Amino acid sequence: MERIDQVKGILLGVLSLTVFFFIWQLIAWSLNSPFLPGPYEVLQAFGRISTTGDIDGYTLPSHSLTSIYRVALGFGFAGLTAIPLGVFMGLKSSVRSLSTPIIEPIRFIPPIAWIPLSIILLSGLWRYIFLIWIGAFFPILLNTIAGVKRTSPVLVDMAKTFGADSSTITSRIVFPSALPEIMSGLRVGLGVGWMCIVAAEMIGGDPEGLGRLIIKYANLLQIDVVIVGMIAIGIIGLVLNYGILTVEKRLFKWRVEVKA
Amino acid sequence: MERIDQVKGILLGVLSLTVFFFIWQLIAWSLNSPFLPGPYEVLQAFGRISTTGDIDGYTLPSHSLTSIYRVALGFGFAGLTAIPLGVFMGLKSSVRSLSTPIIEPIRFIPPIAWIPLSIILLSGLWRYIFLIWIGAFFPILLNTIAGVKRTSPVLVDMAKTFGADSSTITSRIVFPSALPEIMSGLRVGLGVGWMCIVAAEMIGGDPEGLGRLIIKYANLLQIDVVIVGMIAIGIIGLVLNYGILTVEKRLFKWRVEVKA
Amino acid sequence: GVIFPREAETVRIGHLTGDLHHLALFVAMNQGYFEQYGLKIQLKEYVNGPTLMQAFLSGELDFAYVGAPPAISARAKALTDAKSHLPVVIASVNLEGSAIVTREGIDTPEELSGKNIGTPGTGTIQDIMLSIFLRERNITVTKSPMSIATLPLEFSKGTIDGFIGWEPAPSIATVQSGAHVLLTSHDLFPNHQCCVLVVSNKYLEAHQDVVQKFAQVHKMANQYIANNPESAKQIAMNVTGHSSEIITLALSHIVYTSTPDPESMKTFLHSMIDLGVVTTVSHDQVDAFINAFIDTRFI
Amino acid sequence: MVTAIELRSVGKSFESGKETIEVISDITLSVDEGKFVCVVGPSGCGKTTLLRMMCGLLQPTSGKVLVKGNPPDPKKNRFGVIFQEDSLLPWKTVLDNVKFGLEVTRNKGNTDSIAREFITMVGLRGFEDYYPHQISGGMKKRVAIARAMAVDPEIILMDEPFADLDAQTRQILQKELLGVWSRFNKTVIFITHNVDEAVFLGQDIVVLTKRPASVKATVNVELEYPRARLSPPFISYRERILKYLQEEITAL
Amino acid sequence: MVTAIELRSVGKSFESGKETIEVISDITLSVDEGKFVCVVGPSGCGKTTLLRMMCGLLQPTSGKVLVKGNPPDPKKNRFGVIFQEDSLLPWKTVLDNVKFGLEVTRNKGNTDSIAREFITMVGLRGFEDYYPHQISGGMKKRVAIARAMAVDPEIILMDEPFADLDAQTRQILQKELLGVWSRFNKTVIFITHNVDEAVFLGQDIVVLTKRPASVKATVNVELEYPRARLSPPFISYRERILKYLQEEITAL
Ligand SMILES: Nc1ncnc2c1ncn2[C@@H]1O[C@H](COP(=O)(O)OP(=O)(O)OP(=O)(O)O)[C@@H](O)[C@H]1O
Ligand SMILES: Nc1ncnc2c1ncn2[C@@H]1O[C@H](COP(=O)(O)OP(=O)(O)OP(=O)(O)O)[C@@H](O)[C@H]1O
Ligand SMILES: [Mg+2]
Ligand SMILES: [Mg+2]
Repeated sequence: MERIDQVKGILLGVLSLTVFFFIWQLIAWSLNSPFLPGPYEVLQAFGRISTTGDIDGYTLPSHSLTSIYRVALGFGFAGLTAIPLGVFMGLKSSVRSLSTPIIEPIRFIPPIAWIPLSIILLSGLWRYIFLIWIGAFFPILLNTIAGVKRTSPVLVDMAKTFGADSSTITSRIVFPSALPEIMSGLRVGLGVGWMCIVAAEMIGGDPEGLGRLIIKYANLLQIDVVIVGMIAIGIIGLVLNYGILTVEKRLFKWRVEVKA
Repeated sequence: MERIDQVKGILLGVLSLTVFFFIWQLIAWSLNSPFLPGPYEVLQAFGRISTTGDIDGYTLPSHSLTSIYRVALGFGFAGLTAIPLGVFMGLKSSVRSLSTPIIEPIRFIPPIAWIPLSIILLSGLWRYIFLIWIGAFFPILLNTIAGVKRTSPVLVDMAKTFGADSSTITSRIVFPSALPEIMSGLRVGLGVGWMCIVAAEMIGGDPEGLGRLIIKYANLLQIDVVIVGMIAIGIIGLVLNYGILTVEKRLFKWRVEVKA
Repeated sequence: GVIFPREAETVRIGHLTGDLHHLALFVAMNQGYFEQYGLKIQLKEYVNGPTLMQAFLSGELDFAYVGAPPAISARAKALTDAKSHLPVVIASVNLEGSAIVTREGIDTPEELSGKNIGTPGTGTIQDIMLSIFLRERNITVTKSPMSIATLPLEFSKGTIDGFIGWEPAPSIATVQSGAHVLLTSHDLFPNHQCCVLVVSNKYLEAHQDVVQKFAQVHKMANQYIANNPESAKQIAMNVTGHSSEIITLALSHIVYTSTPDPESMKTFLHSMIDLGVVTTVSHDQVDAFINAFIDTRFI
Repeated sequence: MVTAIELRSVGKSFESGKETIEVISDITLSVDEGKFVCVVGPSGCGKTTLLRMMCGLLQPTSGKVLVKGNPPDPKKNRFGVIFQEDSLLPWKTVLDNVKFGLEVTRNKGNTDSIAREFITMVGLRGFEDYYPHQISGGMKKRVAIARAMAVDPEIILMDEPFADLDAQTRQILQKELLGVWSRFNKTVIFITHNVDEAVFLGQDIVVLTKRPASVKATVNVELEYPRARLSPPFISYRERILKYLQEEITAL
Repeated sequence: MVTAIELRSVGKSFESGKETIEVISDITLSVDEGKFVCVVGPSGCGKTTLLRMMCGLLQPTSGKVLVKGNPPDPKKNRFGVIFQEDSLLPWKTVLDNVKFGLEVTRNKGNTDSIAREFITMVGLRGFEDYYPHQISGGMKKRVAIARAMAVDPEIILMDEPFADLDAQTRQILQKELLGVWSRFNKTVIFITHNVDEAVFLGQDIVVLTKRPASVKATVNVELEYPRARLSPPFISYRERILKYLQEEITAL
């Protein structure tokens, strides 16, 4: 039964994608603009870039891996900084009220707006890491704080009556209890961080990376390759998101909500 | 009592901002780099840009208003398209399964990645609208769908037994019941849309807008003004967010959750 | 005004960020030539030539000061598209005016091999000239495309070993960060056409009179630069905010002239076809293409 | 007497995936106008399904459901349905909730004063401007009843309306319901789990078998209203119906 | 006899904003080792506050709380506290929940086998690998009891542990608790709302006044275990305590 639904879902998906590509092709034909390639041209460009590479010789897989590597580093740093800070801020309301006036305006500054500062203060890989970090940091931080604040005080009291010290309470009660929120913060943060890759790579510096690929071919006015890059970014983002979702479902079997 | 807490909160906020600016000033002094202005220089730049304007003569308020106007239009379009589509998709599961394979990869394509296509296919105000629209659209859409799906079937059946037709049910049951989710989608969407303003304005063209201000002065390597622009974006984003939050709280007095 | 309502007589002019090649534009504004001819102008600034040309094609600009190669590749790409605004060259802006600067230890072109060299973006005239040069010498480098303002900065931080860029970027690096000029664009390609003044073909059809006036303004401005080097230099310093030392050095690399040079544009186009940057024009179409591209009636 | 609701060998099954669940096997039943009929049956036997077919929310798989001779259609018939679940609109006040039914049925009269009248009738005067989350479960049920009654329904269908309430509130509402019914003389179908409630309220009591439901028995309760719960005939009716039900439950 | 817990004119008040709420006015009390003491009092009088002071979660505002002669300190004394609320870690299985207390108290023995022993003792053998959301409320309480007992506590403090449970489960757990207590002979402080429960369980029953709490009376229940709930002396103890409470509640 579930099987049938799955197959049906896949068939429907294929059908709608087919229709989508068909309409796109029709529009491309009717406009006949050199700047709006149809799906067939994009497919050709995809094949070309995947195998023989771009104008500098880098292939699509190598662009993708480069971007994934950068995002992984920036995201890793975001996790390593935001989770401990979030736990700390969640535990101490005084730290929270002290840092809110600083953090709140900063979190509404888009990552791209940090580009000029990052160009001046950082270079090389660190700049990518910084720009992705700044995108991923706040979702993780805010979710961690929320998760920590939602820790049931009874559980903390329970541990205290067994003589647990505060580091035990943090690691064995507060952290596991906040973990579902932290994970969903990580998921959102990874999504945002991934979306910062184009911003991070548009500054330039290196010829590799999906964002760079897009900008390179936008400058060459070869929109088919630009679309290849966009689709690659969209699909990788999707896959990363579902990856974490799957981990969440595995990890939090004990949560009734996740099961439902 | 609440008064005292408020005053205390404000004092703490002022204190922490003071410490923050003080540390920043210390770092700026010790590094003594022409590219890392201290808060005092930024304040001076703020005064200069606010009153006499930038190199092209546009003042900070006029930059801000221009950006707000563009975001308002893009955000307005996002609301006008995403809410009806979201209600429709929320009501029809077949539409949902047909459109998911198209929408899911697209929503992970960052707004900046649309810049090349938007430059070629659109111009002037429409390009700003499009880039902000694409940022704000998905949060509104996904929240609207979630809200509609969460409509209690009993309420729908109740309306049906009074002979309500489907348009009445949509407008009088489904829509109001999904409104809290729609509003929070609007809030998130406005935040994202606002954060797209730098991306939208970085292409260049018009000399006005906060994003343009940042990029203009980044090219001139005058980082003090860049920071003025960043702070303006951060604070306006914050204010917009709290504005919608306040509206939400007013509107949804009937929701016990919002009150708590 | 918030949305920039477009009045009929206002001409929209695109130019590049901090580009001294466009000194004629700043001189014309400074000297009030546009007002003199009854032209109201609106300036629009872009990070590099390709980006400017994308906006140009979509009809966002009437005139533009831009490098010849981006204009050529945009025209080549959009030639078959009736809706696009095709660029037509009505005057030259300058010849030469770019340079490769490098750090100590890179003193011959051969020593570029394997180094990290910045460019102001894929498809810019500098990028293309560098590619041509490297191909001829059979040298490979890692190209680092970035915005023009970033090039001297990254050089000073040591992220790149050198770069090619339009003036005053090479002179900034020379004066501020101890770079030295490895090759000027004169060495790469003597007397090559650099920036051109283009007008949209649609605009040209509708407003020949305005185009005529604009060309006149442009010619006057270039003459002014030739006749008053000191005050032109002052204008350049005011516009860019750079020191006299940088500007003097930069201006010494630029040749301001209003007469376009079709031959060097043909050479560019041949090379761009070879590089794969232009895919819609073949070698035997180059002459016809460039002849249609240039309209010398107004100069 | 005129027949208000007629079920002619009605059957209903649901498809869920590959499986087909037969919920109602074959029910034939006719309810005269003005009658108060209670329906009891084991949990999950199909009572709610039956009620949903009576007001046109579900279509029978076989057989016919007729309301005044035609298939039920809420756009033509006027139903007053009280669901077991909370069916108040949480974003509307008590007054606006009661007005909702009136507005939807395109009642052109003064909806405001009609609504207020029925709010008074269910004893909620003074609570007009409260939101549902500010009133108790028993008060919510009263609002639902006021909303259903306000549209002047031909038929009132109630699905275990008092199941969630405590015993005291429950008995008060039962009495009030009988009062309203005797005053307006509507046809009432009242579904319940609770045998005591059924005997206290119903003129006829339809006992359903376990799923797939059919009619196990129809009991005519010949007692005057108001009925005394501790009187011997009341208890004997109760025992009789409980016995029918017990047979069904042990047969599960 | 050794005194396990001693309260010397203990007072406690809370600051909330500008206001100061006095919750406990003056309580002097001493509990001998091995005793089963029940504490009853009107709702909100400060029973939980009292218990939290006994295990060191709260400090008294005035007076002294002493456990074996020293201020209570969970790092030195071993407490077994059973909270009214569900205090199981939802991300741990039953076994790991029971092991939690052992691990925290740095019990170096074989925590696994000790935990399994106590799980068996509370009748949950076979449920070791279940998560809290998969078991019923009564089973959760048993797990909490097993966890508290497993650390071999000197003092067991229970805060209305059976309040949420249905009557039947409640009575079973009461009997089991008495069994455990008589076997291990621990000191137990048992807080409850329920007078029946207090008389069934306690050797001494401390009745508190309404807030701010002080000791209204201490009743020594001289009945053998197991006590019969319907026996006349049981009922008379109940009535007596109920009377004390009634006085406090009407005085509210
Ligand atoms: N839409 C549906 N799809 C599939 N099965 C359904 C559907 N609606 C009801 N059922 C099944 O039909 C059976 C009867 O449901 P119904 O709600 O009518 O019972 P009920 O007698 O009202 O039960 P209760 O006393 O619990 O209210 C149940 O087993 C239920 O699972
Ligand atoms: N941390 C606190 N801050 C302020 N007031 C408190 C605090 N803890 C408890 N109180 C107040 O102290 C009073 C007694 O609370 P406590 O929980 O001890 O009562 P209780 O007797 O356990 O009540 P119940 O029978 O409902 O469990 C209550 O009125 C409560 O509002
Ligand atoms: Mg039912
Ligand atoms: Mg308590």
